[in-house]
Amino acid sequence: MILNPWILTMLTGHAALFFVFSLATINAWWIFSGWDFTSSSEKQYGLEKRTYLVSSVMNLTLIIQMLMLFLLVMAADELAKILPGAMCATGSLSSNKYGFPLLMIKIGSFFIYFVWWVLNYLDNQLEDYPLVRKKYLALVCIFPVMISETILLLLFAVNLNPTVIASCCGSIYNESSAGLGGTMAGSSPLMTLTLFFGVVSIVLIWHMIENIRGYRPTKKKGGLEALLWVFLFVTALLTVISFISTYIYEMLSHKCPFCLLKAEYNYIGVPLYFFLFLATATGLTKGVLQWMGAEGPLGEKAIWLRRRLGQMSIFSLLVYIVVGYSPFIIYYIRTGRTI
Amino acid sequence: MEDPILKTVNVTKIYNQGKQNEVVPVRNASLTVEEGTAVVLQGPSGSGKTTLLSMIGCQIKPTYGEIVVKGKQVSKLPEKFANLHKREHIGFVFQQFHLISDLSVLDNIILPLLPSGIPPGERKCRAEELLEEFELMPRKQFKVKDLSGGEQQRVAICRSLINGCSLLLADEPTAHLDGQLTIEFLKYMTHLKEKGYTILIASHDPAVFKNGMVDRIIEMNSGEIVS
Amino acid sequence: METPTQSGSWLERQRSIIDYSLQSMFRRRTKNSLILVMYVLLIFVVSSVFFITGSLTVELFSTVDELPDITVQKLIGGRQVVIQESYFQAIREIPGVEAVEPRIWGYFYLEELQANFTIFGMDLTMLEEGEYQRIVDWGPALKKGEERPEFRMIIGEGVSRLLKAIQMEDSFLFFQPNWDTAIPFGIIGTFKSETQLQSNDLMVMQTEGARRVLELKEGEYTDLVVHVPNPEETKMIALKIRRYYPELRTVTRAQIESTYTSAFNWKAGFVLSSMLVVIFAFLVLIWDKASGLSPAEKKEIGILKAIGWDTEMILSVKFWESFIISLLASIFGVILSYFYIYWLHAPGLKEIFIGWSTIFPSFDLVPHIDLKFLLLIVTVTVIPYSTIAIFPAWKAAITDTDFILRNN
Amino acid sequence: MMRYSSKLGIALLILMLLALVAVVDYHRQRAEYADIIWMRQALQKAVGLTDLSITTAARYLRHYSLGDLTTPFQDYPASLDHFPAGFVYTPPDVSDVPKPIKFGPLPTPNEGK
Repeated sequence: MILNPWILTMLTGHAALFFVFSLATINAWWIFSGWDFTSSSEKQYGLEKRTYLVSSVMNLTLIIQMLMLFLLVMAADELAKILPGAMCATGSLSSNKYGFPLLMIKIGSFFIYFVWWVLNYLDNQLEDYPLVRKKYLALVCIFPVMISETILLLLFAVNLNPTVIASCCGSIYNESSAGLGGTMAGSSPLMTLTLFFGVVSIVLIWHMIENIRGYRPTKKKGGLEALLWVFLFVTALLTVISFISTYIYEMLSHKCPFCLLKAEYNYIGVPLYFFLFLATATGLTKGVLQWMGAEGPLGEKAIWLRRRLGQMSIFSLLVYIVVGYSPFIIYYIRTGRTI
Repeated sequence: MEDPILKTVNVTKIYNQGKQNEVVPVRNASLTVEEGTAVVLQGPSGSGKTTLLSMIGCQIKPTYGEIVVKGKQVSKLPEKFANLHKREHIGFVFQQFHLISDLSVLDNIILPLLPSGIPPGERKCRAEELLEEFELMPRKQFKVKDLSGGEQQRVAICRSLINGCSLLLADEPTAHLDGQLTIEFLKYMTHLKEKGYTILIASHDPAVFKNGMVDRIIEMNSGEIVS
Repeated sequence: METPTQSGSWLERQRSIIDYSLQSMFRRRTKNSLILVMYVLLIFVVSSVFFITGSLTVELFSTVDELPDITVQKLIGGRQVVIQESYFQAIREIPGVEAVEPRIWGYFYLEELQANFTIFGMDLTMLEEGEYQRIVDWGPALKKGEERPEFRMIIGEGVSRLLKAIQMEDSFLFFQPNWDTAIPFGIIGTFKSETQLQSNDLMVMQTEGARRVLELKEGEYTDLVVHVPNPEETKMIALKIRRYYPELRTVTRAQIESTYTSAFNWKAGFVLSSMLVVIFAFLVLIWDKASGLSPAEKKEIGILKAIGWDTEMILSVKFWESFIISLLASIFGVILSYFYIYWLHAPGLKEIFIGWSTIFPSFDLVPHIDLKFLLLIVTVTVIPYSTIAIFPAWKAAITDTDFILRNN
Repeated sequence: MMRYSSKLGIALLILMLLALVAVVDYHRQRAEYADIIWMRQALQKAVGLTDLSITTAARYLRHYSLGDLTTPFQDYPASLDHFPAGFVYTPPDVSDVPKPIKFGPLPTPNEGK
């Protein structure tokens, strides 16, 4: 099973990821424990140089992680051909108990890396590196996530067993089946849509209020905003499963968040998920920035950055909505009814 | 009174601090340079002129002390921001010129502008102005390695001036020049001083510090400023 | 948020850096072209492996819908033996089974040519009439077949080529060691070259003739084919057959499909893992080339830093260098491998993937490229490259200006 | 003089053109393929034998989806079948074969779908 090219590729890519991330973590620890801004000793100068290594390594990590996330879904889709019973990525991911946790941890770590990356960018723009110790400590704290991701990937690869019958998306994302997938699919489109658009309108209103003069950002509001975006991400996924996918496949019973990435559906899932991820990542980061005290010590740059992130998240969110709901609108115009 | 363009306070540089081979090339150097003046740092070789000049030019960081250039404390800035400041305000002519020998004269001169993202048209414009000023126009497309020593130095001066700086630092500029070229070099320096540049030259060549354009001579000996 | 010195736009800044990177790469063209060539080769080989696997899998799957739903064979003592007529009556009675067909087939090894032919017995009139006519080039020897209809056959192109060499184009003399005399079989046609991939080694003959050659008695067959109209039931019926008759084995279409996939995946994996050595060697080369900065390069970076370039700038130069090399190598390598596989038909590599044989079909690979392959290629080549290139790039970027100030 | 980035742009453009040629060729070949596929499917339907005849070196490889683990010894140990071809094919996957003797109730027909 290990000799499958997709598995090999995933392992290769992940080995690279693990290598660069470990490099970053070790250096981060050195910087964290030895940083003394007032000193002009050669040691401090050396540490300053190391910050560049960590920065460039983390840029690479973010890019690789994005690729790997995509690759995991693609690989799972391809592996479905070998696993009996599996029809698409869902089948392979659920063929052992490590698949979905792996996917979730990958999505989560993508967002974490993104937030870190933006914070790092901001910090590097400021002359006194105000976040330096915090961000490197954070990096060291992220490392266990990386380790668990590695372990999960290995377990997933080793336990892929072509003799165990997997399920296809038809059975997992089926209203009548038990489990999370079933619950997600079973939740009525009306409810998820209300939930999703409710969150979207809160986000939009929030965005407008922020632009009003006299708005006072606080730590608490920032945290709340970050949470709101996480919630939006989850509800957006719910609507993809329970509503959007039915109009892309044009089949009431076909509810799967992965099949829409396939060539058969013109890769429509690629822009859909890209903008959803971008919107969530930027929105989330904006909240975190504020929570970190953006208005206070981080100064002008942070305010500018927050505004840019805000614009980007709203824009991506709107694109996501357009991409996601146009199949429904086209279907409605063509047939004059809903599915 | 207007702030001086350059001020150093008790600048000390220690290499290999705390080790057997500890070296202190510069100790407690304090000096100020007013805008528009030409100052010579004079002293025998090994007296710490170059090191002090490099610290002022943000090439290396002092171990202790403060350096203020154009109202900005550069000695404590992280490398990136020190470089930003350097790029903007300081021109530096190295003793060995340090040109990239297989690039053309023009390409060498525009190098400092590349990180700023100035459009190529404007880059070329500025470079040609300087080439004109230093009589290098006919050599524009020559590779640097095909130029004579005097021409190379003029290219190095052009390169240091292209960022629109106001403080020009030159390290032993006449060390590789014969008498005729030294006079020519000083002619250019006088010209630059008239244009309002502040010039700081490290040199032990009498032809330089006895020249009439020099306003002040600072003498250094074994790492300390004598007068 | 424009800092005063960064007066130019972000785009122009990047473009200037790209200009500089290209210029500096061009100045070191020997070293960089070596890396580029190696890189192109690497991507070329990796993508060739993926392309050929993809195409062969598609070839195998192209006819998979026409495969029998269940094939039933009889095993005794671990060997496949002939299956008796009595079984298919019983199997037909299993609910859900639409039809059961007995098949007669086997191999014939021709020692002179060291070639294995596949012999298949069927009612040839089925091919001689109706739409199936299109798949056969009917030969002039039709009349020979008419003389002795039970000894007529249609052969594949590969067989035909081999037989031409031994002057048996119109008829072939079958002989088994225990026979007294050889039996001539009239060749009434050849399967068209389009079907070569399946028919190359086939000798399809009238049932009676096949029985004679394979020495099967009346009422004995090689195996049975079961047609099940409802795909949901296939598995269940296969299970039932095995329960009723433990001596029978069943092969369902799904099993054949998964065998196909794993056969070629296994090979791609095998080739890929042997290529890990190549990839590793390439990485060592990159490491060597990139980390051993020549004094001239080191001086150049020192100069750049001395005139106001910061570490990030040098890192961007290095980033662009590796990005440009990766981009050029990826595009060029992939295109190159496309033309190698689908225009030149993969000389050399095809043999590794499909094995070898005396009767080799000269089929053309049909392109089948999913965008996923491109992702795979990028992951397996560009990611290790950029990972390994990052450390030397950083090493270069932190070169101190001290270096040029003191060492002159 | 042209900027280096413009030269790179031109080089990329040429590569893109080459890629375009490849893409056009891809679609041309795929279109031609349709007819070939029809013929193959017809043959498959008529003859009903499985597998591609790409490896006829050994009989246990010619129909490897219908071979089994013991096939190489089918006739006698010193079989004339050629060995090296055996290297390139793994034995078929038989793990999914339903086990004939199984205790307990029969699974429902929809199991595993």
